[in-house]
Amino acid sequence: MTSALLANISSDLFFIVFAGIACVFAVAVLLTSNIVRMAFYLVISLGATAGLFFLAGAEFVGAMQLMIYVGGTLVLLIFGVMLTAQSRFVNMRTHPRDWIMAIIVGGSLLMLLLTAAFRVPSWHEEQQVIAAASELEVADSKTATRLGLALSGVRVDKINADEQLKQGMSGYLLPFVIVSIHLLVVLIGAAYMARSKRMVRRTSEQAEDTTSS
Amino acid sequence: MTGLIPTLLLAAVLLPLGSFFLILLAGHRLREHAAVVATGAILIASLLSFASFFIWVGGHRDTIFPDNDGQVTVPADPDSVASSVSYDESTSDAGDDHDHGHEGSGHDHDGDDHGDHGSGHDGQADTNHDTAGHQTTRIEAESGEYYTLGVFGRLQLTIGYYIDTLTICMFCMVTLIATLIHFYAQGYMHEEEDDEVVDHEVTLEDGSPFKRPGRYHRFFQYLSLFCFSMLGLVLAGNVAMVFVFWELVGICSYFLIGFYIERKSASTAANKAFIVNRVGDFGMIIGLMVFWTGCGTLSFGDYHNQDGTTAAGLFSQARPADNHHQLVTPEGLVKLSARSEIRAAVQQRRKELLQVGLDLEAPEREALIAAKVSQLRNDDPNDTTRPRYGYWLLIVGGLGIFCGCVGKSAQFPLHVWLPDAMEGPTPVSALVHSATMVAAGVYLVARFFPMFAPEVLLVIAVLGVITLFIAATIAITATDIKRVLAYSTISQLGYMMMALGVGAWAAGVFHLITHAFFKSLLFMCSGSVIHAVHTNEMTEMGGLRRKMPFTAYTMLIGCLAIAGAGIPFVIGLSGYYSKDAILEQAFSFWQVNNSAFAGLFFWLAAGGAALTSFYMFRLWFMTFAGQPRDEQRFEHAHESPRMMYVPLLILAFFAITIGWKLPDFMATGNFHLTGLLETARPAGLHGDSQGLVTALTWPDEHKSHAWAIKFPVTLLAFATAVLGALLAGIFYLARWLDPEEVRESLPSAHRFLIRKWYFDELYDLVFVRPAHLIGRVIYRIDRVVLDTILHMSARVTRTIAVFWDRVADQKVVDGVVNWTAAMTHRLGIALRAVQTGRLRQYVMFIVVAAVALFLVISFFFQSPASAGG
Amino acid sequence: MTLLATTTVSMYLAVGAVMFVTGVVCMATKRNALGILMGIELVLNGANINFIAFGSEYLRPDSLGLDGQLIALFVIVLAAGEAAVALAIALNFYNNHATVDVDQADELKG
Amino acid sequence: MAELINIRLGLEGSAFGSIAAAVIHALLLLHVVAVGALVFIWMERKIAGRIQDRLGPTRVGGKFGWLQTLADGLKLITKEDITPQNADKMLFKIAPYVSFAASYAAFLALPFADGWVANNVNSAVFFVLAVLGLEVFGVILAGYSSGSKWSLFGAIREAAQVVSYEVPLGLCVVVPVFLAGTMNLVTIGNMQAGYFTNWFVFHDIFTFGTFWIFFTCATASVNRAPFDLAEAESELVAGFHTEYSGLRWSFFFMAEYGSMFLVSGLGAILFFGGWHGPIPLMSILGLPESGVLGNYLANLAGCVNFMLKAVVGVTVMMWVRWTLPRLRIDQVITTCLKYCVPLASVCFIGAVGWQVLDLPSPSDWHLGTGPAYKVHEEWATHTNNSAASGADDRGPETTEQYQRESDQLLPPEPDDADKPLTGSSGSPRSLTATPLGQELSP
Repeated sequence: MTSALLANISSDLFFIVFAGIACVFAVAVLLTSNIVRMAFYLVISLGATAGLFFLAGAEFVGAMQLMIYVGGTLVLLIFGVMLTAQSRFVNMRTHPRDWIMAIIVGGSLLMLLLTAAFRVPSWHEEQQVIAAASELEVADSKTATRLGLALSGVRVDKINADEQLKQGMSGYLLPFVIVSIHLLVVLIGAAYMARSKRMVRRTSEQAEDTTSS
Repeated sequence: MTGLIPTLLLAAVLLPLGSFFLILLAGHRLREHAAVVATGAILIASLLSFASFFIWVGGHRDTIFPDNDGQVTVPADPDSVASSVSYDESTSDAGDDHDHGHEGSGHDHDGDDHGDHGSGHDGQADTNHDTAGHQTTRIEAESGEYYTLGVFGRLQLTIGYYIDTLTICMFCMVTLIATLIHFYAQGYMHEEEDDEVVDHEVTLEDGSPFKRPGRYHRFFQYLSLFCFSMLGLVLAGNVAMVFVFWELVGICSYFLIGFYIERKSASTAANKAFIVNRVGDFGMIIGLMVFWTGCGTLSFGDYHNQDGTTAAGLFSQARPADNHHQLVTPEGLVKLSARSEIRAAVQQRRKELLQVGLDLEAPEREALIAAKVSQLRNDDPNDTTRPRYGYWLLIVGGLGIFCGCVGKSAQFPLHVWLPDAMEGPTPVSALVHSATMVAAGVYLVARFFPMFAPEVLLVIAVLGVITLFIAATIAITATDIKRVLAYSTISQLGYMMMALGVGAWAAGVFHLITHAFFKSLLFMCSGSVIHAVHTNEMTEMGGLRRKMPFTAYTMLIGCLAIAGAGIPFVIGLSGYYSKDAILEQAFSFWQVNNSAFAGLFFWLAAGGAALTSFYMFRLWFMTFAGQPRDEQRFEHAHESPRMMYVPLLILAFFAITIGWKLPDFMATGNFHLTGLLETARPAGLHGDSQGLVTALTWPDEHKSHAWAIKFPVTLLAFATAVLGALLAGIFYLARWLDPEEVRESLPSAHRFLIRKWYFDELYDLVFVRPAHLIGRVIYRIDRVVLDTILHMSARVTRTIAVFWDRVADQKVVDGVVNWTAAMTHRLGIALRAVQTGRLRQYVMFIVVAAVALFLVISFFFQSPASAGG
Repeated sequence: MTLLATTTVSMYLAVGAVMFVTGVVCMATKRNALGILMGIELVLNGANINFIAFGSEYLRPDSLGLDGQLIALFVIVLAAGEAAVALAIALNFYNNHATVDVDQADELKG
Repeated sequence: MAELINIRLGLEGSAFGSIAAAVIHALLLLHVVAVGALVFIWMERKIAGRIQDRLGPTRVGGKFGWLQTLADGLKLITKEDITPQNADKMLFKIAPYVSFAASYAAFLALPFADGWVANNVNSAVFFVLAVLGLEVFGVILAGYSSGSKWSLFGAIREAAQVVSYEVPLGLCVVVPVFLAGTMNLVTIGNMQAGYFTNWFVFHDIFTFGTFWIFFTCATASVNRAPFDLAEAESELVAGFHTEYSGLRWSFFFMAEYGSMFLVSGLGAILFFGGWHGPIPLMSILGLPESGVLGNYLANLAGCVNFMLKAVVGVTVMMWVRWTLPRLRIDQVITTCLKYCVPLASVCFIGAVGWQVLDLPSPSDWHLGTGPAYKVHEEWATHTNNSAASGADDRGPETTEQYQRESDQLLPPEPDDADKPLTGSSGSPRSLTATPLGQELSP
């Protein structure tokens, strides 16, 4: 019990820190107009999100978040550098009207979401949290194997729950496979899209060069 | 081993079909190779047929060779023993030298058959003796289904087979002759191979002969199709299948007769053949209906239902085994004709039960009906008091089926199409119109024999005898070589029909086969003659034997065979045996019920025999003997290529030997065609049979082999043949009498015969003209009455339509449609503004929409969350 | 003695909401295609935070269990794919227009 | 550790303990990185010298010039911190810290001995790789923000290289993870306890191959020669850190050496049994079972053992750097995509097949103590209670073990038996689900 509390309390501080970083840098992404800085802030914000994931006990997802998003943003960054290379600090000014509109709408949306978030009492009652944490077994709370098993249909967290997995059902295995294939297709398609035209153009340029020279 | 036969025969049937489709699809590419394809197909088919023949014989050798003195027939009857002994004598010295040629394989087969059969021979002999009488000589037919097309209520449409010795023999005969004719046709039709064929018989407006591309491959394509149909017809296991293939052979003969479609005569002849056959087939359809409605099946033998139970086929319904296979009215027919009585009985019983408060259960009901049927049935010839329920239906059905046969094998009322069918190429005449298709009618009668009531048999006999006599008389005066043969074909078919009619089942079928051989031989010879001299008119021929010896002498053999020449009681050509057998039965028919009417059959048949030999020899003398009548045709004449005369030789060989008894090598017992066919005789055809309505008796065929009958008949037949031949010699060889003078002396008779008994004119008067008249009248009515009404209504409709078009369509409907279109367009224009193509605006839209949705939902619906809060 | 209030699901949701809205506004205001892409990433993360929060046993006894994490995984993976395609599109766009300003991409406007 | 502090200081339930623990761990790791960098730079100089038939530093600090690096450090600190004119100032300043922080944070999950780990992350392998990937980020930022084309080129190269090399690296790492059945580095290390026959590198032929691919890719991903395209002094003046000077520059190097040590250590744990020596001296002496102190000593020895292995790895990297010429960028990418990825895949499949077909491998001899962790996840079965309890005896090191201990101290919950996760029910699934704490609770 106490230990659970302890784990909790010590995690609160980090929660504040990570949440703060995440939000602040997200806003920073919004505010800066330099694409590279945007990417940088984004990475920090996402890293902080990963931290939040860790705190929430989803270590694997957190690590995955780091790996994929950092990789992805890295590429994003490169592209930003390459595509906006014509003037180094590209800034495409947005018309103030758009800003105002966006702020208004976004603000309303934010209001909406926040009210929704704090509307349900069972979502922000500390007893709940403490109860949860006290029931919690640290050793089995954070591990990737449970995810792996769940992917293959063995639900550790619902051992003798009512929604026991029925015979023949494969949990998330099928979606997982589908997603992986989808990903492969997407990557191939992306590579094709990204390559072909440039190749053509380049060859034509070369042709021009050869003819001119 | 015999289980293999259906498969073999099916393959034999399907091969020609395959070649047909091959040629049909790739004919133009195959060109002259089409002949190779078709010939190969039929050749393999014939090999398969002979294979199955030997398998069959081997499988049933115990029955086919009862014991070594070859009593195929009833041992009970001494005369028949004597007769068969006499057969032995007659063939004991025969054909050692002839027979090696073709029967060799047969010998081997029989040999080893006998080898492995020798051990069990005695026991077999005992059983043969103590088992009563005829049954030993019968081989049960194998019937079954290849494939079930569908089940419609009681009727089960299947692709079935009904295989007995008759089937097998027909297969061998058809495929053998077809093969030979395929080879022959390759020689005969060779000019069709050219890209441009000049048809001298068709002249265009400018008088120039008609030119067309060759139709070599098409000819063989038709031949293949015909072979397929014919074999299928023989193999067919139910009447429906028979009917289908029946029509198929009909259409093939239509194609082949009309092969030279440009010739008016050919096309009209094709149409004539087709239409006349339709008349017969109409009757056949009626027969089918009767048997379907009454017996609930069309299958010959017992057939297997879907649920595995075996149901009684037509034959076992008409001749149930528990009645010693004697003819009874099928229960179904009785039910059909006595349904009112039966219904009444059932109703009454029902009433009785209902009074007791019960209901009539199904089983009791069935039992009641069965009892009623057996009570109502009356198959006793002597009991004339009670009505014969269903018997008339049996007669009608039989007559219907026979109608089809009349049409197909050109019997008396419908014989007119066959002579015109000679417009087709000669190989066609040889195959279709002499050997196979026209024999199909006879085959069907033989196949359907168990279902025929004695009255039907009487009709068959009468029509047969009329046909044979008329045709023979006409043949005397015909000068077209092929027409002579055509008429002789008709008269021979008449012989077969009469034979079957007077109860000579085996003899009829036997004659069918022998006739197939020598008639196709004769046709092919005539074909080779025509090929040589390019005319059909015998008046322009003569002396050709010097030019074309092979043709001449093979044709002579043919003539001898058809005339039934032979040394009495010793040996003869095939025709000798078959025709004598028929005459014997006719004679014994006359003996049994001696009345002038019954005698008519015998005497007309005998006279027909005399006429046959007369006109055949007349034909031969006019064609080959004497001096050439037309010099330049004679000069032009030449012997046909080997491709054509080798088949003639083979056929001649068969025409001589087919009737012979296989000499008793290696003690296989006696083996001859009649004996073989005896094993196919339908069950229950032994012993005399009595007509229920007519007072005639049909004597058992075996009695006709009695010496007392055999002796006079054989002599008489020989005498007729010789007489005919002599007359022909007197007229056309020695010219002691000039046919011209005879013609002058009795012109009316001559005109009567030349005009073919005025049949065409008669039909023209009775059917064609009235038909035209009616047609014209109806045409008038159509033009005057109907058309005016139609035009009126059309005009009215049109005016109304115009009116509606103005009012409703253009105003209302179009208005609505156009308005909708305009609205849509305007809306589109209005919405264009929103479609700014600016990504960020779209995002805004999405967000706004989402917020709005949230608000609306939370405003209208009380969410559980808020409820909890 | 506790220094701070205990973390609750709602707090996570709040963070998620902020990131989400930020992403949306980012998408709505940035004219740079890559900026919009980053906005999308932010939005997806906001959503992911919610999933994780609801799935975390730390925060609620009756949590989604592993479903939350699993769905978050799928979201991440698909986001990667989406990023790849979007980048390819941006690249083509750049090849055709020599810019990544999405306001230039309105040939299809009505 | 937080609880240790709290319990010792009597401040139960306060966040102080955890913060203090965090600080302590941080300091320890900082020393590992910084001092490690010092040592490695000196080592590299000496090794380079030897390989080039020179002496290398000799003077500073008397023998072997072992203080040479310190002198360099002083020099670097005193240098002026220049920022180029047209640099993106903020990013330029931040970049070195980013990349240093990355490699530093990766140590968070790297165990030095059984349980000697700052935070016993359960998916540690994954975590380490992920954070290591972050290091590149700093490099790229640096390259971009210093506003010089050399740096930019370097950065772009670096990006291409690292992004593509993460694929085979991941594939290789999956092999030991698969063999161990967990991503927890402590568990993985302990599963190779006993003689060297239990090391995964000797498990079968494929793992042996996997290790070499792993080492190659690791070298590339920390962009050491021959893959140091980012700083190709012969082509781009100094690559991404052309514009840097002074302390910021040195941060890059600390990061580089830190990550070198990191990947070598990772390789040591994944393939070479981590802190379990070729010969299990300590367990032969029976130290681990002999109370807290003995256990501590055993762990200390294991820690030294692990360090040695890692250093050997680093040394090999240096050796390679001074031996092989630098590759062209296209050659680098070719090496990755055309050779490493397929080979790694083959090895992965082969290893899986080996395991599934249960083909013979040296670890079946169970030499020494035999594989301590034959079974995979801690919560999965009872069999590793011995190890777990052993861990408890060995003295509290990780919050996790403290978790268990404190659970013991507490009175067991009344509804202990009918908790959803107890192993009481016989069904295998619930068995696998039995948590460790339940087993330990009396």
